[in-house]
Amino acid sequence: MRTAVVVFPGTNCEQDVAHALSSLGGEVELVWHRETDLSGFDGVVLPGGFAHGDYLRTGAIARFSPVMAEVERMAAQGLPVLGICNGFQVLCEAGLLPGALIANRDLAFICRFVDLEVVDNDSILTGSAEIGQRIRIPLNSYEGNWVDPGKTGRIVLRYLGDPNGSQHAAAGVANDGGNVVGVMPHPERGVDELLGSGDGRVLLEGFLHSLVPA
Amino acid sequence: MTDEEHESVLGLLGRDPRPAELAMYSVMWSEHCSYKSSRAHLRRFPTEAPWVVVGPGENAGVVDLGDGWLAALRIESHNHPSFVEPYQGAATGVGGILRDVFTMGARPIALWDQIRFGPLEDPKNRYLFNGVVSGIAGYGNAVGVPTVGGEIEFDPCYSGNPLVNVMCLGILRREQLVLGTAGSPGTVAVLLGRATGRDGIGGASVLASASFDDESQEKRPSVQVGDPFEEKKLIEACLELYDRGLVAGVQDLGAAGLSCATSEPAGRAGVGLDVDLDSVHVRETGMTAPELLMSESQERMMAFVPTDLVDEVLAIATKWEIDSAVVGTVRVGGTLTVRHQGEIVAEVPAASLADDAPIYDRPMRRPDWLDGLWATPVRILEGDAADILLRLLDDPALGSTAWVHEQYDHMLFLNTVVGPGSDGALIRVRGTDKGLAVSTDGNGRLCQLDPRDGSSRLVYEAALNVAVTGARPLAVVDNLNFGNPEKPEVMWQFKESVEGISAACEMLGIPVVGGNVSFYNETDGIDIHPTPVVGLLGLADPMPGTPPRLSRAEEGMEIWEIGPEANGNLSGTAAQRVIHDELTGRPTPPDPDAAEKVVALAADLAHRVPVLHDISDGGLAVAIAEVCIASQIGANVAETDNGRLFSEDPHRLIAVLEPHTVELPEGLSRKVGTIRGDSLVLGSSDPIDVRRLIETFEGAIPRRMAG
Amino acid sequence: MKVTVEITRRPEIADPQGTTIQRALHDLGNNEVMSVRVDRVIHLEVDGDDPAVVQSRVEEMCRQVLANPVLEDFSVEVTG
Amino acid sequence: MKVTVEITRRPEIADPQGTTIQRALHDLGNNEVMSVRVDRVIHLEVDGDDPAVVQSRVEEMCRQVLANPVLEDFSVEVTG
Ligand SMILES: Nc1ncnc2c1ncn2[C@@H]1O[C@H](COP(=O)(O)OP(=O)(O)O)[C@@H](O)[C@H]1O
Ligand SMILES: [Mg+2]
Repeated sequence: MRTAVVVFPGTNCEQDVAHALSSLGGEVELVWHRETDLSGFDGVVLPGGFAHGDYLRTGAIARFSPVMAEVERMAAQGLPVLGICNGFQVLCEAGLLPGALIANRDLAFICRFVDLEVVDNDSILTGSAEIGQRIRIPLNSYEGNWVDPGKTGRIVLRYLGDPNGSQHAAAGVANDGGNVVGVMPHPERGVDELLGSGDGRVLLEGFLHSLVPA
Repeated sequence: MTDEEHESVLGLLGRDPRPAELAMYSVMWSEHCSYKSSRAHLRRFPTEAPWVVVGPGENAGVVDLGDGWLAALRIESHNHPSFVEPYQGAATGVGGILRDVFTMGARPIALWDQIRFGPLEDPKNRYLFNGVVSGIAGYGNAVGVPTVGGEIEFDPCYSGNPLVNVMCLGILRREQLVLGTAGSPGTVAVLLGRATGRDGIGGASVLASASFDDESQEKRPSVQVGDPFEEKKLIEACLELYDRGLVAGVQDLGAAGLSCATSEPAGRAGVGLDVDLDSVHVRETGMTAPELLMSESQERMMAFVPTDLVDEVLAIATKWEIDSAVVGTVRVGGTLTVRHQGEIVAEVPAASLADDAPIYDRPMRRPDWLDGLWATPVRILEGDAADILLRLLDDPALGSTAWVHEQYDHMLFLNTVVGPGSDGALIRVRGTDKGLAVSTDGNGRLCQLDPRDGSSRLVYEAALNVAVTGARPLAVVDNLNFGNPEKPEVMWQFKESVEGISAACEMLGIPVVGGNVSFYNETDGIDIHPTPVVGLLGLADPMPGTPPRLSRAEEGMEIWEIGPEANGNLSGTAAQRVIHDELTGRPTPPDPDAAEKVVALAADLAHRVPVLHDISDGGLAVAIAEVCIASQIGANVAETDNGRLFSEDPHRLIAVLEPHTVELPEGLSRKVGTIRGDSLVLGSSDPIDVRRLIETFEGAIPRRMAG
Repeated sequence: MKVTVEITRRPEIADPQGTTIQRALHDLGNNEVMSVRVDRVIHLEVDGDDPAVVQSRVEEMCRQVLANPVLEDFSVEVTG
Repeated sequence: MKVTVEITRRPEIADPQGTTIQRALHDLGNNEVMSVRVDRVIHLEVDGDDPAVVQSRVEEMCRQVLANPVLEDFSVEVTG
């Protein structure tokens, strides 16, 4: 079972995501944003970074990349689609997830470990975790403040505390089907105790378990 | 340009220079680009060692890490641009240092920033500090290179002249090494990246080569705007060019722009170059030849490509969505010929722009005031040790740097084993057992009191900082931030500092592989303290499986001080500054033998001891407090003498360990306390609750930035 | 033709930038400032000679990419 | 009173954001777009009754905090 990790110009977490997923036994391939065929893949990850420099609005230009038609197809077919950080922003811009991400309340970039709580484990990201489970992984964003005026988002991960002003302290949000998930903190930065935490593993394992042959 | 410099251009060319030629010589012969005041002194640096692959003279130094791996490193200042526009000045400083490193074929893997400002009580300094930190964050985070460490200092001498230095480390496989050479006749020059505009005409070169006064405000239109997105694409494109072996050489476009990126590679290769300015992709119309040659538009690189590979290079540029243009052809001979709108606008010996720049042997004089400072007694530190400690922890230069480093992505690439907030940073090299440790150290006040010994101490301190992560020192880069070199006192400080750095490097057996000089750091006639900054790279091979961390102290562990015993000298220390607001006396000189022993011992202990922490700003008391804060636990310390608690005498560190687990050398170590409870007790002073330590420490910068 | 697009943040969406600027203005003693909102203006130069056509083309671009309907409204003005 | 401040990037200062947006618009087939510049508009609500006084107060605020004089120009309009 294969996972595509999409690389937009300006993406920078693609190698980290690929490394983390492979270290958990996943089969991963990097895919350039001009790719128009993801038919050989069972799931897709949009990793963090600054696609198109985050110019105009974060994620706004990336959502028109050729590869996004395939991401939309996979989302519609119920295949796992995970957006991390900038990938979350792209999924919101593309309308695959509700809401949008705006600047952090304090108008500063935040890079540090944050504590999260799993509040819904019926999603491709949280499927291997217990409800109420505490997870400590790094946050790394300037526009991590999720707003959802329509109040339609399904929150799967919540911050303990309020680092950035996000509505309902949401850190991870799913679509109704639970197969499209956006998460602001970085699970791939939490797979190695030497770097401070292994808590991200249960999330990425959940993603890998949710892959079913296409 | 001075009249004499103008004369020597005349002599070189045997005729009156054309306007474009004059433009090229004036930027290339600026202080910033030509090192005309410093070059004679920089020859003093030891630059050789068996592991040096590329020493000073190229865009970055390169050293051998073994097993086919190389590291490239370089440090650079962006002081004056950051004063004019803090966000963009700092951002373009980051962009520039990255280009210096990926020009060598290396992938940049980490950045460090060394920043210095006037006191935060002044809103102007808060504005500069905030702008610089946002600029480094804005560029570094978006370009996708983690900023894993640095330093912060505050002193009134930087109020009119903040210092912004940035250092970059890259790694590469040996076969990927690329040099800044134009190759051989037939090679063509391909300009990659952003379109050229009028921004930054003579920006870095001119701005960095003169002092600040009211007129500097008029230099504002030359501000450059960085585009980290473009640089990210440029990095990936260049690394793919190297991977596929498509280039003969590469040169980044930094200060002096096209003038530098054409003349230097041609000069180094001993060839000539025909350049056609009409091919340069521009973002503004009507640019003149001098403007095109002097523009410092950011995010540009010049690749020298064998003719038959040009199409492949252009295709890679298209793939990464960057612009490119063939702008020149390498010729036999040594002439740089520049054409614009069908006419020859410059025809000069390529090498002369770099090699024939004037060298000044500027007069030097030991400042008269120095003996007076040395003779002024250092006031005794009276009062309760707990109170003194809390005042030190509340100082923005000693308190937590989280306000700064949490704005930087310091974790990207999953290699940051020890990140900001400790001593040296430790970066693992994946696929090997190696770890790369870097520490950057400067101390303007110490060097004001003693530029030679102070500078030596910076090298020893940096070496100890990397040693506590398990690394042995490998190489040094330096950034020499000084005042106006036309003043004999400043030149003397400069020479002394170079001597001090050189002596310490020789003692440790490590080379200087690159650096940068920033002169004219004065405002309205007042020079900054001499502020050399040392960036030291160490190699841990193998890297400790569980490296020491400040957070690993536990109840019942013993605290040992290692190194020569402090004699209580407080000259130049943080305590003297914070408590007495004075700068007097003569700091303790370094002890090279002790330094070497302690560095080797620390690198060894790092494999066996849970906490190792070097004793520097704030002395023993602050070092122990930092362990208590990170481990959220208390300690009892027997020392009652304020002098010995707060002295910053060199070559000392603390080790925290379970009793009887590790043998420490007698004479060079002594037990000073025990980890215990939830408060810190210094001698007979009142216990300080750990929560109070943490609040004070963490609030030092945020409290001031809140205004 | 020159076209000015103003992208305004919907009133129900938080505006951290506006809030921060207002605080800064108050800190500096400008207490008469009662509210601050920061929006974006995009100036376009568009090839075309019929203002009505240009207007509708740019409105289309706004719907497509320049504005995010979750957060923002837009107005388009062809100015010459 | 309502005040509109437009902060515009000085013409000689590079605008990477505008360049990137223009490229994106072209990629989406909007080839008639010849240039893009992104600026900021700040809408203020200011207590006061003399438009001339409000105008000069806000100009002062622009010089103080709202605009970055190194990179930007500003214009202030009291709209009612
Ligand atoms: N203080 C110094 N110590 C050692 N080498 C130096 C120092 N200052 C400059 N150099 C070396 O001189 C060379 C040219 O530097 P510079 O002109 O700043 O390069 P660039 O054109 O990349 O800005 C570099 O290789 C640099 O390492
Ligand atoms: Mg260079």
